[in-house]
Amino acid sequence: MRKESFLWFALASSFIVLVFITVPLLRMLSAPSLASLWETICEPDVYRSIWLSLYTGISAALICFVFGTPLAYLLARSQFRGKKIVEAIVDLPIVIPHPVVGIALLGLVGKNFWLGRVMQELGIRIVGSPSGIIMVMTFVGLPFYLQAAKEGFASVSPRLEHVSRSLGASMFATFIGITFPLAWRSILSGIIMCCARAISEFGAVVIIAYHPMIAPVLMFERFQSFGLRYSQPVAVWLIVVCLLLFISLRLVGRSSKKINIGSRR
Amino acid sequence: MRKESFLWFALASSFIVLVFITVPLLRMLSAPSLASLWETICEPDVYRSIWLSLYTGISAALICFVFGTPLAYLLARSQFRGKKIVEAIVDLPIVIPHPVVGIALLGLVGKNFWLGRVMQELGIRIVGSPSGIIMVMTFVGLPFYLQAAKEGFASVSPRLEHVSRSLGASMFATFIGITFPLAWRSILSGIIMCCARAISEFGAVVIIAYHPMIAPVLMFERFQSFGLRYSQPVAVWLIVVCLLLFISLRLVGRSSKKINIGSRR
Amino acid sequence: MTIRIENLVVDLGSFHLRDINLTLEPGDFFALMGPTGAGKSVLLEALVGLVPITGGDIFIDDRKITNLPPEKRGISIVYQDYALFPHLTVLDNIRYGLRFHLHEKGAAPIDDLVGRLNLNPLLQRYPATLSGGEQQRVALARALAVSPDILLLDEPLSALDPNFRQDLRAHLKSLHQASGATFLMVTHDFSEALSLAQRAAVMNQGELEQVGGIEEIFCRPTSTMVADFVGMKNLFKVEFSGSMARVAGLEIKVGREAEGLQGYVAIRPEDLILSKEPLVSSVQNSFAGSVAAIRSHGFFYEIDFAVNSLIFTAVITNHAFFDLELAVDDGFFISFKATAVHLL
Amino acid sequence: MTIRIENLVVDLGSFHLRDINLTLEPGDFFALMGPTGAGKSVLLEALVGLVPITGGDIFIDDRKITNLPPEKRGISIVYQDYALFPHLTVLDNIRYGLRFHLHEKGAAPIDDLVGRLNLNPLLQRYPATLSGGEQQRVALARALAVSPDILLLDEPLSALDPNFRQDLRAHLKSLHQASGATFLMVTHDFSEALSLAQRAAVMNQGELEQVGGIEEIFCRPTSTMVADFVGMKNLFKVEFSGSMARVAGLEIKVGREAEGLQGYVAIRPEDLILSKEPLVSSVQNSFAGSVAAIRSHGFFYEIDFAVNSLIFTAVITNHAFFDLELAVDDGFFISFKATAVHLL
Repeated sequence: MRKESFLWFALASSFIVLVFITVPLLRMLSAPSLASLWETICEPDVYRSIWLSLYTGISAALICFVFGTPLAYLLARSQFRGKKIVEAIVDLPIVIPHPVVGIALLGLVGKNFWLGRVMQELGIRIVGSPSGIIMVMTFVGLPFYLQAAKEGFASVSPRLEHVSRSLGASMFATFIGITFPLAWRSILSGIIMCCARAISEFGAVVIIAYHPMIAPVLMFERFQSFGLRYSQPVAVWLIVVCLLLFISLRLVGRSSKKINIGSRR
Repeated sequence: MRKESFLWFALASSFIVLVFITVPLLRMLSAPSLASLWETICEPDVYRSIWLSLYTGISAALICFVFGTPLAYLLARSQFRGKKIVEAIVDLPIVIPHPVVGIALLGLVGKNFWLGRVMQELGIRIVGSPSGIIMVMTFVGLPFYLQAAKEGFASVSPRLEHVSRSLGASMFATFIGITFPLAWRSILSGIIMCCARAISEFGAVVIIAYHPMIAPVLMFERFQSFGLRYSQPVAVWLIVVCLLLFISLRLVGRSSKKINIGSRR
Repeated sequence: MTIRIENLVVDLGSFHLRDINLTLEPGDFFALMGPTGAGKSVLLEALVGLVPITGGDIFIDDRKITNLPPEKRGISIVYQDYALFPHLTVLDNIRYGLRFHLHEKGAAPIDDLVGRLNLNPLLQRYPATLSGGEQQRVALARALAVSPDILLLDEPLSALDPNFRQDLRAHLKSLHQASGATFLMVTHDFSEALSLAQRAAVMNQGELEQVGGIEEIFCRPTSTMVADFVGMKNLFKVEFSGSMARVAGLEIKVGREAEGLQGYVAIRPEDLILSKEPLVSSVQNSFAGSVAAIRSHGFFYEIDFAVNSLIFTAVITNHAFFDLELAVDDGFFISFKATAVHLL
Repeated sequence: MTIRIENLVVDLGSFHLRDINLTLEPGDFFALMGPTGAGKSVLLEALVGLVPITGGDIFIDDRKITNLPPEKRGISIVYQDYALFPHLTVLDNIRYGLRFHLHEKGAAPIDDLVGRLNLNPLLQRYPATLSGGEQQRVALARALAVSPDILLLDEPLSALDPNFRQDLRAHLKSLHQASGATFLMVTHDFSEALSLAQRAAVMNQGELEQVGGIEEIFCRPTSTMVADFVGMKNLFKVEFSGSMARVAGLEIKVGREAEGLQGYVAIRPEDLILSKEPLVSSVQNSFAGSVAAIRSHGFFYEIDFAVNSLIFTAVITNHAFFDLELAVDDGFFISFKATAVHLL
């Protein structure tokens, strides 16, 4: 029957897609032996690079949270001319080729441009430093945070804010007491997505800072110098550590989540 | 007044975010002189790499379209056990560090694994070939296409499909005649996002195929060998070509869009 | 066409349709009524084939359609929200089903339908530019263009502006006569059914409570749920003795012997008369009591009136309300004819 | 507190409020009525300070609040959808406003409010676990906890199940008396206003059509729009001569001399009587005509009745409908008293 063949076709191609995504990852996770995993994590280069990845990625996500939240709120709440343009700008970092991101940021803070020279004279080092890595990561992570936070704010009814204000709360008190707690789940998802995207970045970071090495750069170097087998264990560790981080973030967010769940029963 | 200081703070940090995204890009676009731009595009290496980027990126987007559309439709329409897991799997390629993607795929099709050896004996070359690049790009682009297509399908009321079937159309005829045309705008956006993401990839591609060089790899190499100044013009050309591609895709989609606009007046 | 539903069972998680048995005769205009959540729409979707059936069978004449896909059943549906295809013109919407029916019956009478529903001026427009009433008419034309054996109507009037309702009622009646199809209409509003259907069923919690002629259901409800549904708000459990019914110390004249019944009386709120003096006669009941509550409903007031421990609900016009100068706790008399008392 | 709205003008794209002048006396229960889209909610939001005001002023007593932010106005609002804070318990919802009012008036009478609205058993629950009626009561308590000068109610009854309405009406009346605040209620339903408010205004297309006592508006509408809104469906342009009104060849007895009026008569549909024989008397009008249309509305039928070129709309009970055996095009008589004719 035609109906069935259509369904079978849909199921078959869905299966192909899922296999295509999962099998390489599973193969990679299972390739290194436990011994080589243990050996790898004991190398100072490896655990330092993973720590650097985590620390810069989290910093980038927090910067996005601090500076991006007001913009996300404005985009969710207000209508203004040029809003479409602002939204397009905010999405740009997703579509810009990664080395181009690095090249663009280096063009600004490198020594070929006055800003870079001014910073150099002030003793602020961006190129080849954790702050440079954080800057790049913030750039590529921003759209993911903004998108999630915007959706979170949009899902809070403006009437709740209106009522809060009519009860005597200022705009700021309303944001802190009503809007933010209700959007918190989406904001936390946004922080996690942003952090994940930041830690996954390679092409842009490698331009601004080959050293100190974040984990993806270390993997790349090991792959170039020693081959596939030596890069796989690092990849496994990075993925495991990221998973632990994201799960614990979700659990921390759970205490505040409970209230929301209660409210939606 | 408190109200105003809150607003000013929000506007100020929004402004900072927008400046942070736009200024590096504008600076990069304006840095190379017209002469150096012209010189650059005349180099065979450059135009070949841009052409390769375009051709592999578009191929990846089309593969996502063909194989991803049924999965997106199933995710939008049906409820089943483990749906959350499938959705999480589908998002994985966004959060996996880019070199890890390359390493994982290489682990499957490289000569260390039976699949890679079988393919080598059959004469299918993945590593260092356009097909390998397309594979990597498909992997990183899939979530973007699936997300957009899923939303597009979800926005088509199931009642329209029910009516179509009660009027005598089979499941397949309903999909072709009703669901697909109504979701077409979102699908096109998904194809464009997927293509953009594919062309922007660097870290995963460079592991599977340093040669033939896609544009981001070429930029990276020029940056490594000759410095910032020699990589900027290539970046400008890549961005310009991508912009032209996406705008023309939108225009091609316009003819079918008209109908949708008409229906939403 | 005769439609027979036999012992139909549907399980949808926590919701069930149990043992539905229903036969629609050729050319029926049948109303399926019941409160929201009774399972009316589920039964509709089971007929179209959009909901999995756990047990039982559906026949059209003697063709068993229980396991056929929706496109093979010959059952059209018109949804409450019209569900027009937004990317097609009105004409293409109406024509949509024809290409799948080319092998049958020859050319369908599209022109006749379009003319009958006054759709000629709209044919080149898109659905989003139409008013609710126009959309509804297009949806009807689309559903009838394929000459279905049965047309299902999901609350056809409820989403319409009151001004369009009369118009659509007239169209529905004329289409029903012209097409010869069996119409099955779902509604939660008894008055809608009253104005259109000849036969009806009342559904409650996934089961059919009563099936019969529309006036029969209105005048002789067989269960307390149906009595309540058709607006007999004053429903009391009584003890019959001769031509009297006793409840809460009151003796209610019911005008005839009650036998083999469940022991309920029901009185329509509009049959109750409030007055300052008792209206006593041999065929009339009249009791003293006091106003318990007053509710305004547009043209009318609904009055809760306490007699001993019974609460009667009466409906009076705004006009009578101002005349009587009603207020809560005021003492009045409530009267109703023995013939207005329905025995269950 | 006295609220004065002076020449208020609001521009919202294509929608305008024009020259609104309205004074609410201390302790008023005022109803702002009008059809959907008349601008009632916009006026409410302008009072709260959520909509930019183009011109005019708002005063509470002699305090000008036109340019104050919402939190400084002392105006509370209860929305139709309750808008409870979902992440706070009922108690925290009610207490929410208090911390911003610590410096004023001492402790607010929360306990009294909670008791009066029977909220004690609900205090630790979250809003999503409450029924509509309970949510509405919490929203009222929250709004009144800050002792506002004015309480705005946005269609307070329309989203409620009919069973809860009576309950909430009683609560509203008692709260109004206890709090001493001025209540301003918006509604599109005249009967809602009739059951709660003392004074009212009818709004239409951004302007106030009539302001006055609620019964005055009901009985003596000053414009055709208001007459239509309060249910006087039979509105005819006539020529007065003595105590008669002439229209379409009919002479209608109106019982008194008409002077200085716009030349309209209005008759409530429930004041019209349909009968098989004419009901002639010196104070009664009776005309022969035929049934033009029949519409069923729950307990009642609305009948369009043609007399010459005039269409009268009458409302009769289902009972009378079955008694008269009405059908379209049947000839009947329509009668109404001279005193039922309102002159405009």
